[in-house]
Amino acid sequence: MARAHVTTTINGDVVDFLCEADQTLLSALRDELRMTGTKEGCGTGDCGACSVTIDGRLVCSCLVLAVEVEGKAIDTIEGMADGENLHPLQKKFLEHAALQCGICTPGILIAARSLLERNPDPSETEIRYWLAGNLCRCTGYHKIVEAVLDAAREMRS
Amino acid sequence: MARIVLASNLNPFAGGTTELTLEVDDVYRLFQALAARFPALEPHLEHEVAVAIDGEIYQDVLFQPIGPDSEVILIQKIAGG
Amino acid sequence: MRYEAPDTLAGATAILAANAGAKILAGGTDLLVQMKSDMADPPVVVDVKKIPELCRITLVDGAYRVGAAVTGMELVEHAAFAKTWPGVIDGVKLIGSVQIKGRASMGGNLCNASPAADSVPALIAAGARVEIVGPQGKREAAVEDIGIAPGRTSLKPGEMVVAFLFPKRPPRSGDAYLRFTPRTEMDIAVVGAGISLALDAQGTCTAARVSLGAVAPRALLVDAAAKALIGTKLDAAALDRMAAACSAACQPIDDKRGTKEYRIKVAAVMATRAAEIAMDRARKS
Amino acid sequence: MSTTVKYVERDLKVVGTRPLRPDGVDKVTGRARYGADYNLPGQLVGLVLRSPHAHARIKSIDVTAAEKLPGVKAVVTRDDFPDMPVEYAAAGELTINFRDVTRNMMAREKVLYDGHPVAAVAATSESIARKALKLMKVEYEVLGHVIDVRDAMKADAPVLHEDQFTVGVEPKPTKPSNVAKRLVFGCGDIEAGFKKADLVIEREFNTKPVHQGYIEPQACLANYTEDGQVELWTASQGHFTLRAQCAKVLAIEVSKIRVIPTELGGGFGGKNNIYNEPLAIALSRKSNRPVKMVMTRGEVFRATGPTSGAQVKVKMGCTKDGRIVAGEAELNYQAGAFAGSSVPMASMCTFTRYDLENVRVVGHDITVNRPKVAAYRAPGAPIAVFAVETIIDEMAEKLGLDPIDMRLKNAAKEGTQTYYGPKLGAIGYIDTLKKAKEHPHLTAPLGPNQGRGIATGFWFNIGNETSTTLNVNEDGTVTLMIGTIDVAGGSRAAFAQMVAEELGIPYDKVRPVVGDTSALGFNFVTAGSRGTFATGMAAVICARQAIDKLRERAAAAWKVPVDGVIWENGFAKPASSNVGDFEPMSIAQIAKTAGRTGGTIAGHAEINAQGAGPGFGTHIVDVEVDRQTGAVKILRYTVIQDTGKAIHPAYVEGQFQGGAVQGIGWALNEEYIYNKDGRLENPGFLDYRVPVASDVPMIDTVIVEVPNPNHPYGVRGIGEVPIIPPMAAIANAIYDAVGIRMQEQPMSPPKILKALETAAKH
Repeated sequence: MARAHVTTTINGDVVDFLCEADQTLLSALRDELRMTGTKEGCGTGDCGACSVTIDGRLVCSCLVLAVEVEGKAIDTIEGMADGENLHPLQKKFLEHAALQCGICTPGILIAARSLLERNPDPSETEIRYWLAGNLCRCTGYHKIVEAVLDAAREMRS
Repeated sequence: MARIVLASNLNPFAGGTTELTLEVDDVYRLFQALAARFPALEPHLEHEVAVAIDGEIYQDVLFQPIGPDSEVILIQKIAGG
Repeated sequence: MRYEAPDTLAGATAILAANAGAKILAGGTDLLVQMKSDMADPPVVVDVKKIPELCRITLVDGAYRVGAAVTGMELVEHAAFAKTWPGVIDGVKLIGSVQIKGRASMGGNLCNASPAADSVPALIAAGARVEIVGPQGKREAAVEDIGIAPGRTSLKPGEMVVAFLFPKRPPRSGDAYLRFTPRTEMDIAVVGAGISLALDAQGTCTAARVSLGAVAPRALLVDAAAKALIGTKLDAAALDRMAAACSAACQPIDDKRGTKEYRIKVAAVMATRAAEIAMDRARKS
Repeated sequence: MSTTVKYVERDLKVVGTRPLRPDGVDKVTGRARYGADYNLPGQLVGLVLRSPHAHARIKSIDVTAAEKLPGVKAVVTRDDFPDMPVEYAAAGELTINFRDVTRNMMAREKVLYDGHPVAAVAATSESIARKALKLMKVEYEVLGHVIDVRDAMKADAPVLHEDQFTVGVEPKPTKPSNVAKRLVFGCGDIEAGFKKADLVIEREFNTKPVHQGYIEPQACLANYTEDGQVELWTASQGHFTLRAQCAKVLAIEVSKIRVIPTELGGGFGGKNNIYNEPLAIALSRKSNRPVKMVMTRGEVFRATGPTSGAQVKVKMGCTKDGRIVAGEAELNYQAGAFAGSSVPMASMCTFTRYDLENVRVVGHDITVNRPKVAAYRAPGAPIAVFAVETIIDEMAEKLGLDPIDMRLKNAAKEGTQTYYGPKLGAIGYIDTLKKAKEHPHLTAPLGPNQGRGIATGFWFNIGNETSTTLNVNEDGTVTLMIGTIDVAGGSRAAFAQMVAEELGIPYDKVRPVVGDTSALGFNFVTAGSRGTFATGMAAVICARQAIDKLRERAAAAWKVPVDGVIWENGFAKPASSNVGDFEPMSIAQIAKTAGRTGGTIAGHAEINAQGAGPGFGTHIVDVEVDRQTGAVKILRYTVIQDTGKAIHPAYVEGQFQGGAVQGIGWALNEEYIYNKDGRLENPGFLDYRVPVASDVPMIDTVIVEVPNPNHPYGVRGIGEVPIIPPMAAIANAIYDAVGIRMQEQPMSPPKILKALETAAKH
């Protein structure tokens, strides 16, 4: 079957790619565009490792068809740092040792940024509930929550 | 003569023997001597057995010296996740 | 599989009518999982998110009309709607993670026809109706009449849900939805209970609707539970009668998510707690 | 010979601080490449056909239609792999038997569990590969199956292996059995011990298997070239053991396989074994194309190792004053489809926190129609400890003793004779109990339906085979090539810290890199909490060798004896004024001319590290029980553990916190659910419920440091212990809250509610 042509904006750059009609956005990012920073942990929306934003809305890219993003703006982990300047969340994750194996980290950073855009001063509970869709098996979440709290503090000041 | 103690999980392979003395100066010779005396124990020695020589545990260390008065305890090898 | 994204209702219904087995794609959070696990293999997927009627939240004469494809997060972030129908928001908030709600819609939650869908008991309790278009034109139906069994709806071939129509909210009314899951989030309801009620100036309950999820092949509207509340001051005895009616209405199954026995007991607990929240909201409204 | 480098106390500049991890920036920017992130030109997609049956004889496999499908480039089945004799080798958890390994990666005579691989295909796209799987025809004769150990031990149970006779039973049995092995550990006289007891408690506990739940599914990419060389990229805990296993089952020489380790997206013991790797190599060999294979989450749950579920019976006796006089246990552990559960390890740490005269532990390793178990963090220990620590809590309560005091009264210490053989060396168990007593958590107020529990854990820890190379680069920076996978805990940071400390140079001048199998000699898997201990020791040896060479070069430059040169803070200096008045030479100065003064300055260690220090921990947890739904909420949690020395305290805390939360998941909601046909009902993260962020509180940590005398910095392994106490601690807290003793895991809401109702009736 003929592949669909999709033009979209990824991390501010206009990008086009070909995909099959039933291919997911996650697969298009990873397999067509070789943007492998977005991870697949489950493929069913249960772990959040594939989190990206589409037009500013946090989603699991494994549950989006690639053909749906025609004309939309996608943000992935690869666009989070500004040149060599890490985003405050990235810096705080490093400082707080908020990552271990790191496979969930891109998804958690994208989700955490999305939270802070809406709520610059979240409580511990708000952070925990917002990140409930992002499984982490290594850290027990403690240092992740601390890093988000600290990044929020820094971003407010 | 070193005192050799077989932990209870290994007794069945040595006809119930729990303790013996052997003239051996390292683990390699110890295993050889044990295999000769207890053929049923031999298959377990290579991959399932560690030794504690005078209280220190050694795994996969064939040439570890055994002193003339050492106490050597054969134990289950240890691993983890 | 073919992907279609019509931008009019007529366009969508034409594709649906012409392609047996076509599936509607709103949020896709159920459909894509089914496709991946070979539980669905549709020849055509019809993306309805380009149809304006399905994506709008409007207020007409004090009554909300919410497009069937409005995402959960859009609804949660709609402060005025959330203030009017906090119980519906309770339910929508529980549809998966923030990521899932970034895509999932109430229309999909209803039409996927899972008896455990979190928004459905809340919508039933709220007395919401749905606007449907199909080959025979438009019609309306009560939310409780859509899902009929796991994975099956009463929609006829070619029909689709366009919007949810909420009644006008009377004064001193409140609603709530609570579910039980072993985890705090990211779980499927073992039992869900949605309650909407209205009080008179003296605090007597004048109207109530009680709905249960995950305790039968479809979400239930439990009239007996509502009757136990109406005319009372929502005292402990009334709540106990309501809870007993809820347990009596359950026809659950044993499955990996819970046992029959457990569901019957916890239905009463969830309904009681939801009623207390709804009461509190009604008194404060 | 073995290698041990003794501990020497000294002032530290880098060890014990919290620098950023070397792999950190790559991991926060999405640059870090994991198993599924590697691609080669022309690669094919490999998929596996799996058994839908729990137990069936394979009558025939017909793949001709699949092979004819355009885009299909290779299909492999059992016929593509040589059969293996019984031959044992060490993997992560105890030993593996190659006869079983080859049958687990691809079924031969029978399928033994839902998800057992039957065939594999490589095609030009995933959709073609999926179609090919549907075209394969496998004829099965379905056999009776057995899922639970209690059923598997019955005389008339369906037997998985007709050639399996229980080992460890005299006389040798004549009838095949699902009990692969019977082990007995013990000391003293158990009957005499119980006679001395004033209080005897006997209980039975049952647990379900739980999965390691790493977020990265198994993924690999194999490239078999026309000259018989293999490149394999894979995410594992040990690329050398993986190479050995692949070489064996494919009958390829070890030197022809080069395994390049990728970043590992979590393992916890579950990534010590081969699954898709040999299939990918075989498909690549057959298709002459690179083949990439990535498991789905469903495949991970159905076909990779969970830990054992078990039936555990424990009987303990103590005197009125709380002295435990006898401990007896029967541990019946699921091995999965092939023999080899964690029951030997579990048997050895059931009672090892205590100094007991009379112990008897009988372990049974039992095959059932489930995936072959794999190691999971302190393999087997949490289950046995759940039983023992719960009974101790009950004893303390019945005797009116404080549960920590009761443990202190019986606690193991240096010199304690274990019931499995050796005496314990310097350990910090008592220290963790004392810290628990002092901790403010222990006296914080509790509300209604809230309760507090404590429990403790022990793990042996290991050292083993390790190779490491250190090169001083021409600018004086240092590259450290290590062969143990950084399984997540930040071990690369710890190695760089130890090397920087030794050399007296800044942390960021040391770059640790995990080398592939061609870069170093053999390294055992990163398991058993050995990484920081063993590779840390090897790295220190490398650094000390390099220092000797740096001193030699300075001595030659100054024309003084080597003994006259000392190494201090990154500089060669005269040992005293008697040696002469020389300007100290920095590592950079010496390195700059190294090529012309004798060649690169390097250090090597190819060692078998011994002397791993056992680890002990004490956990305190507060819970609240919802009496109407049975839900348990974790309110507060504290982990106290002896680390020997925390090289990088932040990542030590991370291990404590992560292990505790895995233990919380195990205790409350994680379980494998099989239906009556023996099919797994919850092979996904939706219904296999690992804790999410909102399920748990902050996890307080207290690091205790009792140095391990057999490591230059006193390091003990730390990764295993934190998962051991949570189940028991939570059970004890539930009792404290609502008065019910839970003996079933998971302690999920329906079970708690039922227990509450049963208690109310009595």
